Amino acid sequence: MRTEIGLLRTMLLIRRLEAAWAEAYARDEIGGIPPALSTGQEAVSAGACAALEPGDVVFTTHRGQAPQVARGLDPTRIMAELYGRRTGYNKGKSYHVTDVSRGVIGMGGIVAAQVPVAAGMALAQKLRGTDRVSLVFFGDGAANEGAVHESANLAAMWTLPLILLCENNGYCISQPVAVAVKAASIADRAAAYGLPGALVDGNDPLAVRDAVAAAVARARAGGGTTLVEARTVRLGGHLAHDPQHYRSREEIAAAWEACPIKRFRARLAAAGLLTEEASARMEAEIEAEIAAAVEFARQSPVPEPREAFEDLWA
Amino acid sequence: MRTEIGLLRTMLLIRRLEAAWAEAYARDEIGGIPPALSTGQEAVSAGACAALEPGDVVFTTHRGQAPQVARGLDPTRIMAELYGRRTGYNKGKSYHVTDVSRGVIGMGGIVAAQVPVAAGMALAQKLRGTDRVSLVFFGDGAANEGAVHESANLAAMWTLPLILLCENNGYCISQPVAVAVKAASIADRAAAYGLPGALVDGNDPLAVRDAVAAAVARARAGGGTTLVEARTVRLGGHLAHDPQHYRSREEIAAAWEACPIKRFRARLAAAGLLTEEASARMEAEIEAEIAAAVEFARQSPVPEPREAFEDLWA
Amino acid sequence: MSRFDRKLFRPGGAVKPEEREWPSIRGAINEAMREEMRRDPTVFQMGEDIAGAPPFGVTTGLAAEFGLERVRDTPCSEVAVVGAAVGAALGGMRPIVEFQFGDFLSVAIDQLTHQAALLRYLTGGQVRVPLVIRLPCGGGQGTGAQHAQSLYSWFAHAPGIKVALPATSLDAKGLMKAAIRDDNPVLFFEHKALYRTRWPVPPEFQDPDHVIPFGRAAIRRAGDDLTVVATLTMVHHALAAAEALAAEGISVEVVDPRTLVPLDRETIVGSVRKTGRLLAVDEAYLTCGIQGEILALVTERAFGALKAPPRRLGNPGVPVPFAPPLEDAVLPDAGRIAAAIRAMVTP
Amino acid sequence: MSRFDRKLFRPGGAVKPEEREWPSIRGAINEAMREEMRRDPTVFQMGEDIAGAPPFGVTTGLAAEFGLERVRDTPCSEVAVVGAAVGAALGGMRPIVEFQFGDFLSVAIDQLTHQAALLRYLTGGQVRVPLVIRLPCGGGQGTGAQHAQSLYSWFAHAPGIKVALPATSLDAKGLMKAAIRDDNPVLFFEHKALYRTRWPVPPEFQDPDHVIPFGRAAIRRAGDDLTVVATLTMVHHALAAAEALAAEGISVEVVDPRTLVPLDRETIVGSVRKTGRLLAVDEAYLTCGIQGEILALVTERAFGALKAPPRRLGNPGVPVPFAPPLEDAVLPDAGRIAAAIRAMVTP
Ligand SMILES: Cc1ncc(C[n+]2csc(CCOP(=O)(O)OP(=O)(O)O)c2C)c(N)n1
Ligand SMILES: Cc1ncc(C[n+]2csc(CCOP(=O)(O)OP(=O)(O)O)c2C)c(N)n1
Ligand SMILES: [Mg+2]
Ligand SMILES: [Mg+2]
Repeated sequence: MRTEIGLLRTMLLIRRLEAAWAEAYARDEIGGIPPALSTGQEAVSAGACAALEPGDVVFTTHRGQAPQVARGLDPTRIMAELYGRRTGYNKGKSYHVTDVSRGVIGMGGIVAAQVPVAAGMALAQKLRGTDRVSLVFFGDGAANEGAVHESANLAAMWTLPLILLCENNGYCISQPVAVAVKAASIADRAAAYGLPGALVDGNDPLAVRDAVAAAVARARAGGGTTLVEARTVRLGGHLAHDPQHYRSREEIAAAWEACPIKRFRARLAAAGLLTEEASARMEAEIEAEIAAAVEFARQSPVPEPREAFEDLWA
Repeated sequence: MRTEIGLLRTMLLIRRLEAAWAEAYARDEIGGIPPALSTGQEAVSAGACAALEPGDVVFTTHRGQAPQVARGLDPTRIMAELYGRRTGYNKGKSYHVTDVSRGVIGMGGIVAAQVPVAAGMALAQKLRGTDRVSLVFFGDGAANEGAVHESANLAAMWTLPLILLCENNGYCISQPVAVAVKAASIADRAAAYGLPGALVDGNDPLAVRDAVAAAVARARAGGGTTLVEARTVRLGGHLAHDPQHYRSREEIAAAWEACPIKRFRARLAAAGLLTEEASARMEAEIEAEIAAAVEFARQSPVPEPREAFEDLWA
Repeated sequence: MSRFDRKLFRPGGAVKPEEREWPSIRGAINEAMREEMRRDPTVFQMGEDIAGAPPFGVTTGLAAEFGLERVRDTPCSEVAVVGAAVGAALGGMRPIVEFQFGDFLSVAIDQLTHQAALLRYLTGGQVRVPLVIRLPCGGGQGTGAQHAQSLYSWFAHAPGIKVALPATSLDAKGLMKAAIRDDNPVLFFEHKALYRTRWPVPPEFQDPDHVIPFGRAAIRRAGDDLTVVATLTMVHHALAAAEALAAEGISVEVVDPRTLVPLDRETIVGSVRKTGRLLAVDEAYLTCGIQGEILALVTERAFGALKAPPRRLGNPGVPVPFAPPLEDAVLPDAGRIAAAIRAMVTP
Repeated sequence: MSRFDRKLFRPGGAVKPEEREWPSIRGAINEAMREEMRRDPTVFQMGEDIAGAPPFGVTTGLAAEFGLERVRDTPCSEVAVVGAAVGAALGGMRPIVEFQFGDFLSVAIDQLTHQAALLRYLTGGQVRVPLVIRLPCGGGQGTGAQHAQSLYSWFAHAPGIKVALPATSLDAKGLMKAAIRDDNPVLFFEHKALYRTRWPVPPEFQDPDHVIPFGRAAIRRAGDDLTVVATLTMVHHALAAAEALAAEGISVEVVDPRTLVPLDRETIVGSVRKTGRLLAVDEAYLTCGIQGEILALVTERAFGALKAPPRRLGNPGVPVPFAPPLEDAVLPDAGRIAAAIRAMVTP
């Protein structure tokens, strides 16, 4: 999915899969914590994952569906997991979807906890003599956790093949990033560890892809860790049920104007890379794919009670 | 102890008190973890505490005797605590000496744990409408703990009257700071939080005092937190029994050349502020004071077993 | 029990007519904090989104009344926040800290068990550390393994920390007031499934000085054949089981300790001396959990009174899984409690 | 017991002639790690000063043999280091992490209990997390409240973590080898007062494949009147007490579980079925501690065999204080064990 069209397709697939998830939650077909959607942030995952290769490993957050889709995971098994079915990737044990075979480790229960774990995976990649890299997503809120500080410093010391990808969507739940981060940028914090830092437009999938590709190339070449901050905008609430009383209507309306899908689609159309017809076909395909995923999930069996006692010990 | 002579006296008192402690440990009169001495680092505590006033609160580390002495705590009760006697400040419960009345909170069991606690004290000072400040010591090693990152960021957000005093003595036990910190300085990390940072010669008590005084003035005036890095040199081992196999003889010899007491005494003598005679008198007084402290500690009773069950609950 | 539906994040349905006058547990906690903040200017709050978007609504309205200095939204920096609470307490304030899910305390345990809990002791009694940490806990809502635990047994193990577990609205208010007025660190565990539940209260609920002292268990139902010791939702599951068993001629006493530290050993042991049988039930993991503690306590002190081996129910030692059938498989409920009791009283 | 003198940081005295051939516990752990690192290139180490200035000397010589890539000095960043171990384990390595004092795990609990321990389960069995965390523990050396605890009960409570507690040189080596070869997270608690102690070993000690499987208790001394269950130093205190009591005609069986997770319930319960009396002793804090767990386990399963109420000894719930008379007041020892046993067997 490295082509422009591929990037757009990925972004649309994320948007549609997540919308279907939110609808299923609204219909009470899915329980638990309301969906954490990446609406408006699709360009970050699409762009970042386009810079990776098989064998590279991605660590996700609580807002994890976007990188799962961008890494090519199967929407039917993602949806089945969100429905809590035994056909889901994690057999209904956790909605933080993991697919080891495609290099996606689903974390996200504890904010920032994935960051040191990703550093460890990068250490293993290095110790085992591979040229594979690890990429870890974390939010602007997570950036204020001690785990990020310690991991960035360790990664710098040990020249680990790691990309610290801060997906700055402007909010930590209800707290604006400007309240919680007094530095000019989170990317600037890289200097505190002697690391290179890059600030990139997270609503432009090509810019994200290129910035991450540069970091990946450095890491593969033994140059170590890069901190990339991708600035994007959370278009919806923190979770799907969040009424966002802390945000003005104007702010939300302005954010929708900058919707990365809208923008990228217009750009591709203007460049003559996407016809109306091709666009409609793509949407129809995605629609069908997601409908099938929802149907698969609905038809899948729920786990048996005894399965609760499986998979704890290796 | 704000005068030059006062600073020298404080530095000598620290050196001599700690030497007596180490001797007592070597004689097996004191047990537990071997002494963590501030030998070579006396100028940091002497200078920093000279910039403070009553009502300000200092939080110490595992290397805590220097600020205790510099804040004017009673050597007899410090020594009694180190001897594990019930006449010690903490009644023999912990050798991390606390004297609330003089604004010294002894922490140090857990590296960096005092930093968030100091931020909280600064918050209380602010919420209660005082113009008092908190100053927290932490080492270069501690600087890599997540607790420091989180606290610095919180202090910046809330404009807390806090001085983050990083006492960089070149080592975290056996690990040189250059291995563990890839940034040019720890003071540089202040920028990551939008805080002012200052780098100061930690072997010059006047330079430390002035840098801390500027930070204190800013904090009292409502200007918030400053990160001050004082560069000094640990002349001995991490703990008194450390053979320092990881350090060359040359390095240690060179460090002794820069001994802050030697340097400051020479400076005062050259400036005509200290005669041979006055110096000798000061040393003799200190000698007597410390001898009395050791004697007091030795004569003091050990705690009764039942005291182990007191002081847990308020 | 229909009371504990899986609707934590969904709009609440209409309140049943008979419950209209009853306060909810969430409301009771809110009320207690509001009254204490009015009463004592040193009480203040810190937590993620507690002013901007109150999680579970427990702090709703407090920022409006007391302002953002006393109801402080924090960044996602739990070590700094718990540490700041410790320091503020040393400095004469009475902080209340909210965690969105109690499980997240995992990242800041040191500040609690090694700093807040020990500083008074280590300084030979020179300081006090009055603080309250509010920890939403418990499973049954599909929130997943790191958002559904009941970890109080850990904090009963470590010295220097009081632990409260309110199961009714009256207790929620009275215990919270006691917690805020206490000069020691207190963990206040709030079961998420209880937040919206409503319970009848006596008139003293309105009294701003009605405090429920720590260390006094409540006998929720008197009985003769067996004592169930349970906390939080399990109190209500046990009561439902007791009701069902009464029809079968089995008389069950239900004891709710209300605080684990201090623990009202006398009431628990006294009850078992009377009934001769003990079942300890909790959502906590079983191994080294509060259930085993109660078994050990009773067998040490009332061995001679026991007519049957004591038993315990709890999470048998697996993470709390996401899918409802899996989650139900690892948590006790009224049915399992009733089954265990039947097996114990039937010779 | 003179064996456990307060000399942790002082040069060791001359080795007693009869002990010259016996390996120390410290040496046994070192040997196990060395052999496993030779055997398996994926085994590597991380910890503060483990290469540059090995704390307590347990890693001495390993950096020289295996180099600084496989014996990595870390910064003072425990969350990153434990997390890095989790990630490295996911990536096919077998990390061993040393804490200088096990208490410091307090700052990195989340990475252990919510990440290392849960990832396999939460991913539906897709990953393995083979890692060993070495935790020097225990009191009696005047090291102070945050350097002297025995917190394994916490980790027996939380799911997904194995827990080993070696009391002899043979066990230290064999259990460490089992820990390294295990595909799950293992906490390896090493009592500081045991490091320099030396214990006789059978010839299989030398066999690089002599592994002591987890979940098998050792009966350290056979007896008829009472079972003591004890770990680490308390095993030796219990043996000393048993020896003293033998002279008084009291026959004590001493059971050392060796691992708490998995726990050899059969051997413990079997022993009490035989003796009819149980005393559980440990340095752990009593409330919700491993001692109470053993009492609960035995009363549930062997109630009918009990001739007297079971008892437990441990830290009654205060921080471990600095001054020796205070520290001695809070920890069990041979004298207290003997006194408890006498009271239990004397009707
Ligand atoms: C340690 C911890 N603290 C708090 C939370 C609650 N929480 C879940 S998501 C979230 C927001 C994090 O913000 P950010 O990192 O910016 O990610 P975003 O939600 O914006 O994608 C928080 C605070 C948690 N899960 N873990
Ligand atoms: C959380 C934690 N990790 C590790 C230790 C062990 N430790 C005690 S002192 C020390 C060195 C800290 O170095 P630094 O902060 O530079 O202080 P210095 O000893 O140089 O004064 C370490 C690692 C500890 N006490 N707490
Ligand atoms: Mg965000
Ligand atoms: Mg240092």
